[in-house]
Amino acid sequence: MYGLGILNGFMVTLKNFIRRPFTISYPEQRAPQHPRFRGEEFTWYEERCTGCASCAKFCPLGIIRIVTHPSQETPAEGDSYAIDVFDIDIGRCMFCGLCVEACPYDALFMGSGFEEAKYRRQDLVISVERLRTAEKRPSTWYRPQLEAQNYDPRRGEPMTWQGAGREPWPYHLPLRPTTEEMTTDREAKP
Amino acid sequence: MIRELPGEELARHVQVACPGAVERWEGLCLWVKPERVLEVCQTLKETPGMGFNLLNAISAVDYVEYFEVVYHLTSTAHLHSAVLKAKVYGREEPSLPSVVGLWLGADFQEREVWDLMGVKFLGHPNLKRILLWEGYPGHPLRRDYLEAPR
Amino acid sequence: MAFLEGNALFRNLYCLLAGNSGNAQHCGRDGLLPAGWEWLAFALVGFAITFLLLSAFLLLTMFYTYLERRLLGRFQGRIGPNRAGPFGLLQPVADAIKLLTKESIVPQGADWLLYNLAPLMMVVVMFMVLAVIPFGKHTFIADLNVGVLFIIAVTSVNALAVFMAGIASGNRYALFGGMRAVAQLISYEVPMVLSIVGVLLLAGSLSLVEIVEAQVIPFFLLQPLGLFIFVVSASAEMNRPPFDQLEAESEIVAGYHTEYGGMKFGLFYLAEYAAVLTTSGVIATLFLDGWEGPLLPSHVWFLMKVFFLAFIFIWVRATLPRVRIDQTMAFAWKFLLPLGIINVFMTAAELLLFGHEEAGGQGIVLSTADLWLMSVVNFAVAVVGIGAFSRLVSLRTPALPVSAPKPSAAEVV
Amino acid sequence: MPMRSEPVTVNVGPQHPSTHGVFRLRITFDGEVILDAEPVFGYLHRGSEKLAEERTYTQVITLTDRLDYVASMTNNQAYVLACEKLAGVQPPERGMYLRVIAAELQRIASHLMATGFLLNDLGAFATPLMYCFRERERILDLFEMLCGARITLSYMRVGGVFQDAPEEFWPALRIFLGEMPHYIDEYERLLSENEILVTRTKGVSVLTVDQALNGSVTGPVLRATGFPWDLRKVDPYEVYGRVKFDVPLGRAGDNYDRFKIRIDEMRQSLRIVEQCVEQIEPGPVRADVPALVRPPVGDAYSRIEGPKGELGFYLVSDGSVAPYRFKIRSPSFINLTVLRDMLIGWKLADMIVTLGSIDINMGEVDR
Repeated sequence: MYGLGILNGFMVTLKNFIRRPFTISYPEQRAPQHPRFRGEEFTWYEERCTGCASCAKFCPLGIIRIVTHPSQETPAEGDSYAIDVFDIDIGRCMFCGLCVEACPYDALFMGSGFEEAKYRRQDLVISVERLRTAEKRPSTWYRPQLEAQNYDPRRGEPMTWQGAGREPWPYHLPLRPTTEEMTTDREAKP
Repeated sequence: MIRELPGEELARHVQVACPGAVERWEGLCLWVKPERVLEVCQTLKETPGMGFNLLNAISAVDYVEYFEVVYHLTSTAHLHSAVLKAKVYGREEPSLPSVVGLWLGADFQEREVWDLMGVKFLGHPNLKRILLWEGYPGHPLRRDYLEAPR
Repeated sequence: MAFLEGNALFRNLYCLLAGNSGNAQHCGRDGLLPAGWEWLAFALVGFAITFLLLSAFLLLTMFYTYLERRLLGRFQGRIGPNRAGPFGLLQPVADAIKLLTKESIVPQGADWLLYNLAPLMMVVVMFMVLAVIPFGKHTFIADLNVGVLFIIAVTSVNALAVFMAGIASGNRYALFGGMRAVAQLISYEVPMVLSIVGVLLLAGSLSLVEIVEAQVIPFFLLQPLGLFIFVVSASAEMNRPPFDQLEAESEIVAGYHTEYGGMKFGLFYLAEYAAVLTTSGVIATLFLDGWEGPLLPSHVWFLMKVFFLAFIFIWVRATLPRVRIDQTMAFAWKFLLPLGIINVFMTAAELLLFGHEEAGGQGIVLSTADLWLMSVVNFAVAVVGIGAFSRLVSLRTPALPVSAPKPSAAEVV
Repeated sequence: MPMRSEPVTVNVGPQHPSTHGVFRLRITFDGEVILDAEPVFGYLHRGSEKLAEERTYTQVITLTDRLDYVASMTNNQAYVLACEKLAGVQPPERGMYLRVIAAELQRIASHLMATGFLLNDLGAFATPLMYCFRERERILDLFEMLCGARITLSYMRVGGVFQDAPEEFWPALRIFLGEMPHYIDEYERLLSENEILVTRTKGVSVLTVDQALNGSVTGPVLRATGFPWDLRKVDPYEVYGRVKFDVPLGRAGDNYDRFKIRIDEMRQSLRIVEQCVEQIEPGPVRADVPALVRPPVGDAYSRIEGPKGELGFYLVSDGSVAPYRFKIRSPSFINLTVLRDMLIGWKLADMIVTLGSIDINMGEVDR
């Protein structure tokens, strides 16, 4: 019978009219987010970072800029480099996560947030200070040890550097001298 | 399973119909003389037993001293594929005959190769730039693009 | 002032001002104005009533734009606008403010006069229709004795306004819209008028008030085919999907109003949505027994009917894909027109068969039993007619044989 | 008196609501009838092929995400297959199964987009589009579980996938597999019987088998002409040889067939995913490949059946960490070759539908 196809269509739309809408009102309601979600702000553990700049080398866009200096006069094995600059330009970042994949010491993690809109492009550069002070809520992307703990960055507690690592790395010690002390030391030396 | 025809077998067929067109073969590739590409393609398309009716891709590779234009062909009837290559020498006016007459699918691909690599296809009905605009300086996929005078 | 007789609203206000003077003796008390100033009372009251109705209608239209967007959202599984005000009710206000604060741009190459006139014309036409629609018992601006004719005549101007907008914009998409407007709007006038003829035959009057009063049983029962044709051609007239050729978004960007921005676009938008309400009002009046209904006040009944019809229009919009322009035209001329003629002839024949002259000589009258019989017959004919014609008429058209120019050989070869 | 008339040339696009991105068609109209059509591309040209020449083989994966950005998984798959062919790497079983599952889910998502936008082009006011997006969102949720991203996935690596699927992926996938057929039924009820759609699309812009093959057309557009050519069947890569599925075929090669075939292919993709879920075994997901892949000198052309057609990558290696030449055989681009022949003689409204039925993606056309 002619016209039945159209009537069928009307029934389908009516059915969907009665159904609950599948969209949500964003700021009030939030879609569930998987812990693996590769978010915008990066999580970085200075204690685990040796300053090897693998992340910078693996970045397809070259947006990570790292400047280091030896943390001691005569670095022994296992001594990490002190980080002066660790800039991530998330204005150009595409969140592929290759930097996280490249990090051999599990020091860099993807973040879990996504509300990092800024008015100016230069504000989008994550500086080392911000990386240091930011709350550590790492994404579990490419970090099976976090997934094994069932860590959810959106709900769980901030992750400490001891908890985030894949194995207890003997050289990873908490930085006893703070960065300010170290910089003042270095400036005082010559 | 699509069988990848070795270059030797291809060369056997091609040499019968167009003697002297084959330069050499190695592995799965067959190198032919650039000026006889159209002839060879016609042979490959129309010889019974070959029947390459689907042109998968035309690519061009810049090896600086020459350009290599690569034709990937497939026969949907005999389920085999072939790789045909032609070395085109010259940086200024590298050219080889167009195969648009055989496969319409070569139309945009040859235009793309001309646009980005600067290899001319003689006999193409509408050889204009396709991705870049007319008057764009140079051909950006060439290895010496940044050094080349524009 | 005879045509004000049934208009309660008007009469009460008029009496308040003019009172028992001159030839209007039915007020029963003195008015505020001295004798001899009835013309002022008439003018003031007329203006006041028109203003009141127009404002109410504008508010209603604003609410309707909100409703349409909201309901479309629900049909599509979305929420719809819910940000401005409670439940997003102030969304139309926000839209209006946005449109009003935008710069009024006239594109270069546009015909200034026509370009600016077209949106006004659209809106004025929509409001003129309101003059004759009875919104409730004794509530209307004017009970014209040629009301239906008036509506048909006034809405025809629509085509001109759209064409003006299309041709004056100096844009090729707008030109396409204008071209389509002329073709489509004029074509669909014909089946629309034919579908009303059946109602007129039954009611024996062109006045909308009398048509409502003549509906012993609602005319949609007696005129199913007429209702179908009217709804379809009316949705084509006000370019609602599936016949929204004039502004087909996926094809010609926005059609005739591609180049319009700011409040000029706002007027088109207003007219488009107001058209849905006025058309629903006309359909409710002609086919759904107007304001009549049990228990509830007449205005509520009328509004309920209007919004029910508007809901149907929104539903159609949410469901159907667009018909191609040539198929739209073929649908009008090959499908609706013959059906409309069948409807007219059938109604006339039934009136001849069932009708009998009343003693007073007021025309043909049918008994209620006959009406129900007629209803059954007409429904059967409608189903058979639509089914048969959809089999007979093919809307598909093949590609035109075009000898395309070959691309010229490039110079580089 | 004969009326004077002359053809009108209109630039449809690059800013047009339904040219699927920044595509431009220069069309000569006689009234509403198309006399000539010339596609103009390049508005989204980013030089991916050039960019790849200075990136390592792993970094290029992020470039492939952005080719056909509604089908990143299949792009990844085609690229890593080419890399593996070049480098002679055999990915582990579980990795291949995960790739196939991801690629088939992506095919469903891509076909949903194609169907939705085709119907949007038909003027169905976004309703089917929204329904299609509703299901696509669920696939994207699954992808978020797999790899943390929704669109630009970068899921696959040379020699497998970067990481195993999380625990909660499998139940979610099963729920999706259970519900999706009902949703597909719903689209069919909503539209495929709809008389308006049938009138609009049946017999319109017919493409014959010869035309299609001659124009190197592949994918659903070729199969809609009735030619059984599906690389998953004729040249099974990865684990497609171990799963059972049918290749849906059209009959007439018109717009309706191209619309219908995508809906049928979604069902087949669901079948493939179901079988893969049954067959998959625990194990490693990534072969032991160094982070900087250095394939031997040589070249390789690898192709897969992408959602839009034969997606091929031609890689030339000079033994370094970056490809010497990275050539994309993009189906959207090559399928457009026949567009002109399909459009001429039809009307403006058909043009939009035909373009939608070819299902192009400008990221892939312009690269």
